[in-house]
Amino acid sequence: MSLCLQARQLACERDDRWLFEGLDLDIQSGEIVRIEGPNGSGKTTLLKILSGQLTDYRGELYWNGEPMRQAREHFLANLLYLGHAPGVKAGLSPLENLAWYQALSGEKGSEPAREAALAAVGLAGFEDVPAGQLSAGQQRRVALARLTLTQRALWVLDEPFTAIDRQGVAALEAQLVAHAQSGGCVLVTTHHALTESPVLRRIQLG
Amino acid sequence: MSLCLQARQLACERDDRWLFEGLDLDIQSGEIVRIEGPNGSGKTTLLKILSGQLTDYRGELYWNGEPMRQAREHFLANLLYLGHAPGVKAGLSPLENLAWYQALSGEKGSEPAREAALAAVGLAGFEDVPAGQLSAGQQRRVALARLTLTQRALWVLDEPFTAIDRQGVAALEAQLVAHAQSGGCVLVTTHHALTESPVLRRIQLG
Amino acid sequence: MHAPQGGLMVAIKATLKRDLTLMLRRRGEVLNPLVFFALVITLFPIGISPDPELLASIAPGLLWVAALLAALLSLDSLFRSDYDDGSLEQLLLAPQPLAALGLAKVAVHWLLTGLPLALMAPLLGIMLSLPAGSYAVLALSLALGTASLSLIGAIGAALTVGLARGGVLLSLLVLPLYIPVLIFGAGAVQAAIFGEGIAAHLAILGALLALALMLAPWAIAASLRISING
Amino acid sequence: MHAPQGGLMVAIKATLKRDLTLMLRRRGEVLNPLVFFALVITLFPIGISPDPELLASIAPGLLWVAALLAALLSLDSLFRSDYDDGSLEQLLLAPQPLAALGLAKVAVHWLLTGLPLALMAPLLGIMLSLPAGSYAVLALSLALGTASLSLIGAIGAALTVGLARGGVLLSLLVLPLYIPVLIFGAGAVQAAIFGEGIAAHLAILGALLALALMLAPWAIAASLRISING
Amino acid sequence: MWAFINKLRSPKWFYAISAKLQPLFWVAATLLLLVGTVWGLAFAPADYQQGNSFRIIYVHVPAAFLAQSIFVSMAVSGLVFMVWKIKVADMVATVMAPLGAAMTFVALFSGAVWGVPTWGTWWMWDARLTSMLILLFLYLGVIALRGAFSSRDSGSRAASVLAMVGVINIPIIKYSVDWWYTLHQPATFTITGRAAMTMDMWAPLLIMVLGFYSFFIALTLMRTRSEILRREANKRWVRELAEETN
Amino acid sequence: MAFSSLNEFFAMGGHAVYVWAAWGVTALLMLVIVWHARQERRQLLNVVKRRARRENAQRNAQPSHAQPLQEPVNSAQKDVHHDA
Ligand code: HEM
Ligand SMILES: Nc1ncnc2c1ncn2[C@@H]1O[C@H](COP(=O)(O)OP(=O)(O)OP(=O)(O)O)[C@@H](O)[C@H]1O
Ligand SMILES: Nc1ncnc2c1ncn2[C@@H]1O[C@H](COP(=O)(O)OP(=O)(O)OP(=O)(O)O)[C@@H](O)[C@H]1O
Ligand SMILES: [Mg+2]
Ligand SMILES: [Mg+2]
Repeated sequence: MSLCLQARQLACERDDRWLFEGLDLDIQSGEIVRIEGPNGSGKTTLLKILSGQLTDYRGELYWNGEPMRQAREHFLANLLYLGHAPGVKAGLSPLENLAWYQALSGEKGSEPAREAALAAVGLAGFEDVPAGQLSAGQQRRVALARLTLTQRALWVLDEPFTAIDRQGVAALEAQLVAHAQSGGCVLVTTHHALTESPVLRRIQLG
Repeated sequence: MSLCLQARQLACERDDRWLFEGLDLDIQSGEIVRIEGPNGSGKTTLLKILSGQLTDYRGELYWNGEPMRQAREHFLANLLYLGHAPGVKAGLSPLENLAWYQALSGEKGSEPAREAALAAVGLAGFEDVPAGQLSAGQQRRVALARLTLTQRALWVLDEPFTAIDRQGVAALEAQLVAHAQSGGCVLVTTHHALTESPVLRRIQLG
Repeated sequence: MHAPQGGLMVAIKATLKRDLTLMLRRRGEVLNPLVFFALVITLFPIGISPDPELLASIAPGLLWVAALLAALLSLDSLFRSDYDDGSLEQLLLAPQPLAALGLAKVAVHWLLTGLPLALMAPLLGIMLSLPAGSYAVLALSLALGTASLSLIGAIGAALTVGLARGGVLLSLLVLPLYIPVLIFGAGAVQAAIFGEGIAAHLAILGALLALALMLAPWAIAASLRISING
Repeated sequence: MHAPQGGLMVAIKATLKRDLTLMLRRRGEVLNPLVFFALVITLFPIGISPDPELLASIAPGLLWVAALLAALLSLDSLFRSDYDDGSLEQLLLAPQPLAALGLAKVAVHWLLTGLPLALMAPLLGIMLSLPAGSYAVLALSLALGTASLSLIGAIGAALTVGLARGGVLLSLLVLPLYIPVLIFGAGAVQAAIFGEGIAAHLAILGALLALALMLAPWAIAASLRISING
Repeated sequence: MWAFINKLRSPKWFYAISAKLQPLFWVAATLLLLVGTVWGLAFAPADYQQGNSFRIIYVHVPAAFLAQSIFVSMAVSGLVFMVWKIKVADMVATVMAPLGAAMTFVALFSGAVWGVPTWGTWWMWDARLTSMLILLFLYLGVIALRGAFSSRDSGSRAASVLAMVGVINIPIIKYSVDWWYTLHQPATFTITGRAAMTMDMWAPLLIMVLGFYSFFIALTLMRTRSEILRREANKRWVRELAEETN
Repeated sequence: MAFSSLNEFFAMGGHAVYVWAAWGVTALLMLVIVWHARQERRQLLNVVKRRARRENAQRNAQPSHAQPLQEPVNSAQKDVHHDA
């Protein structure tokens, strides 16, 4: 599999201030691209634009060479986005949360697969606790279990390490590298120091 | 100034599971106490108990030797708590947010002091923007400005480094050390690696 | 690399199941609109007058207005909790037509709000001495009408979901649009009381529902996209 | 080391100012309950009948119930946004009596909801052909009554603030407590229409308000503490 | 046609062209309103039934027409904005809404005042009155919704959706309200069912209607220009313009 | 002329209150609308001018490149925006 997300002359203005202007981006299979910049430099805004949630920008987006407008459906089928809010329903158990996410992409999935994914993020034993009663970090881990569970090529992750403990951070980092090496690609923002790796590329904002 | 927060035989149960049991704590002037533990080990719960927000626990709390019940008012006058939610009103500007917090402790404060505190956390120029339009990190910085602005001895901070960029983390860490060295004390949870310091003490949960 | 998959039915079914589970897990939620309905209906005799004749003459209108308000108030939470915890973002980024998923959510809302209201209304009708012979029509008109109300109201809910205090603004947006449904719904009950034909009223209620079913899902999808945008 | 400071007046003033600023900054917010009031009043003639005589006979009750609902619905947001963004936690940890700060918030709520509702009611009275001579009493009884409603309702709002969908549950908790206010409020207007004395009704409304003023702040404070514990 | 639409995309072009059109409409509005006012208030004959209270018609009817037209124009602008992403269309819709609400209020107020001498009551739940009241609420909804968003773009698109949904509903509301009224009681007063007006009464009405429409167009042009300044304040052409007018 | 004297004109055949109230409110509202539109335009032009002047000054002071603006322009705009 090979894919590529391109941005040409991207520009976004907030409050009469250009967050970025004339930004050209090429994100390819096998890469981890880290967006860097101080607070308020526009990292979240950029990720939202790239994943098609914000429309208030200038410039063009291309998915595998096609303009995003036409390729949108195909793009969404390959995208996994995790934002500041984890998207975990407090009233549902981790298992039920994952079941819904799988179904959203049109697959039924299987219970053992979901249990395995939860175990992989260290939530074995919490499968049936309502997610609202989990700690901040555990809730984010439920969301992170989707990385293991759903097969998507492009991961867009906004501060995925928030509230995750040290071992968790290390495991997640390894997972990102493995995903890139197996041909996926990752777009990530974080204020954590990431270990150097040949697949890691940085883009500086602000 | 010298103060001390003590816990004796503290225990808290959640879902038939003891988060901690028989916990004895002594927090004194001049210390930074860091609560450590993996996700879900009960750090947030402990901080909430210590700051008097949760009452569903066993054991005793003492403030300067007095039982917490009697000393509560005096305790609150010396406490600054920052939780997972920053407590920043989206509809108010950073200046207005700070003004309210100052008034809550009974002081009027002055506009230049507030502006200086905002400048100190890197928000110069954003004084009058509605806080809802700031980025995740900038909103937390508004809350952190209270550390500079209000004179409180005991700081209880739950993951204060969330969403803060690298320079910000370094500055905040220095501020915590300075506070401890000038006789205050700090109770903090974080998954960030903190630099060693003679005033830093660790308590392991879970 | 994945091509877009079918599986729309899987996604719709899962969404129906999820929303049903969430609502039923807090049994209170399902009862709340019903209790509100009953309470408002009790307020009127207290505020107006306990005279049965007077009450009977205004009962169809009161029942319909109170049911409409109960349905309206439960709408605010339709998308809000999904918005707050980030699930809505994910719903929008799902490789499925948003209009269909939105419609599934609305269907659950009607099933757990509109339908129970319609079933409960005859009971409250007794309390207001509603003349006999109109009870079935009351329930039927409410069942049909609340479906339109849920659909139209969902547009308003989608438009206001990102706003801090959507509640009352939502009422302002959708109440004017509810008026045709109210007229024909209450009209049907009154026609039944006076022994006139009710077919015309119910037919129009059906037509309104068909129109709403055709147009509302698109408006809901567009509104959700706007709200996510900020 | 700080001893507890006085400065309670500073804190109360700042809280009043903050809440006023927040509400007035979105001018819509202040208008919303008024518009809701007007809209609900419009629904009744449409649902019941446009006959002026019938409307006049039920107008006092309708106006009071609608105003009560408008005040009720605006209550849900009283503490909710503070809860969501963590300010409520901070309010509870302030070295000031919570009851006083809570009272300040309720005062702002009444000033921007109850009072405008009372002032607007006579206009809607005209539309319902409310008999002349009762307009002043309508406004006065609403002004007095909504103050009690805000105080009582704030207890419910404080109890439900931690729950995901407080809206309808809040109504359920609070409406039964509203009934005495409704009885004497609507009663005052009806007494004015029939030319009876209104002093007794208004005196009782005043007594209810005094009672609420004495007890509600403590109940609000206790409820907030429970919700935060949650 | 396409060339025209593309030109519309440029606020600068609109700013320039509206500068030329605007005075025309202001002059027309002033003249028409003056002539209509003098003729309607002083020269038109009194109505044989209603006497001089009939002169309210000269503000009532133009305002009622305008109130409805503006909502339709607003929905059309919203559609143009959503489909072709023409920002000027949204600016036009933005500035039209308050004027529409004001005209609805004028129609309601003048009608209510007129009701006292003719019907003996300020208000009755007549079909046309009720649907006018609902129109006012629709306007308020659009204005409130636009203001409630912190991002201008989202507010614009939300208001456009609501205006379009509302405009579909206006005929439905009108139809249902008519139906409802005739359901319960025969029409006691029909507004239209009166003897045809004489020319002397009718001509000033036509002039007033035209005057109100000119006023609407002139004001919309003027406020759209302001709105352009507001939204494009940091564009180079606006800055140059500011330096020129210095 | 439908009236024979000015007094008669003002009296409107007994309907003075109604006619003048309806016309008066309409006229007043339209005047306020026009006044507000002019006020708005003047204020916006001022904002634009002030901003241009300030930027010129800045450009002259440090010719390298103009600072992004964080000016009260925003709040001023918001205020104007919701009037009317
Ligand atoms: C609050 C009260 C009133 C409201 C809201 C109202 C509303 C309206 C509306 C919306 C129209 C325009 C109809 C159209 O577009 O075809 C209209 C026209 C008219 N109204 Fe009123 N009206 C009110 C009271 C009155 C009264 C009291 C009279 C006089 C008896 C009156 C006389 C007329 C006449 C003569 C027309 C023009 C005839 C026509 O074009 O159909 N209205 N009114
Ligand atoms: N409201 C609640 N009801 C029941 N159980 C709860 C509740 N809140 C937390 N818990 C449980 O208490 C445990 C500790 O939660 P807490 O939030 O204190 O963890 P934490 O150490 O702060 O974790 P993190 O590093 O993820 O923030 C969790 O396992 C959670 O399941
Ligand atoms: N809804 C909004 N309306 C107006 N301005 C906004 C909005 N959201 C963000 N901004 C502005 O855009 C800028 C960038 O915000 P963004 O959230 O993209 O920053 P970030 O790089 O993700 O920062 P952080 O590291 O703090 O998460 C901020 O300065 C903020 O003021
Ligand atoms: Mg961010
Ligand atoms: Mg925690």
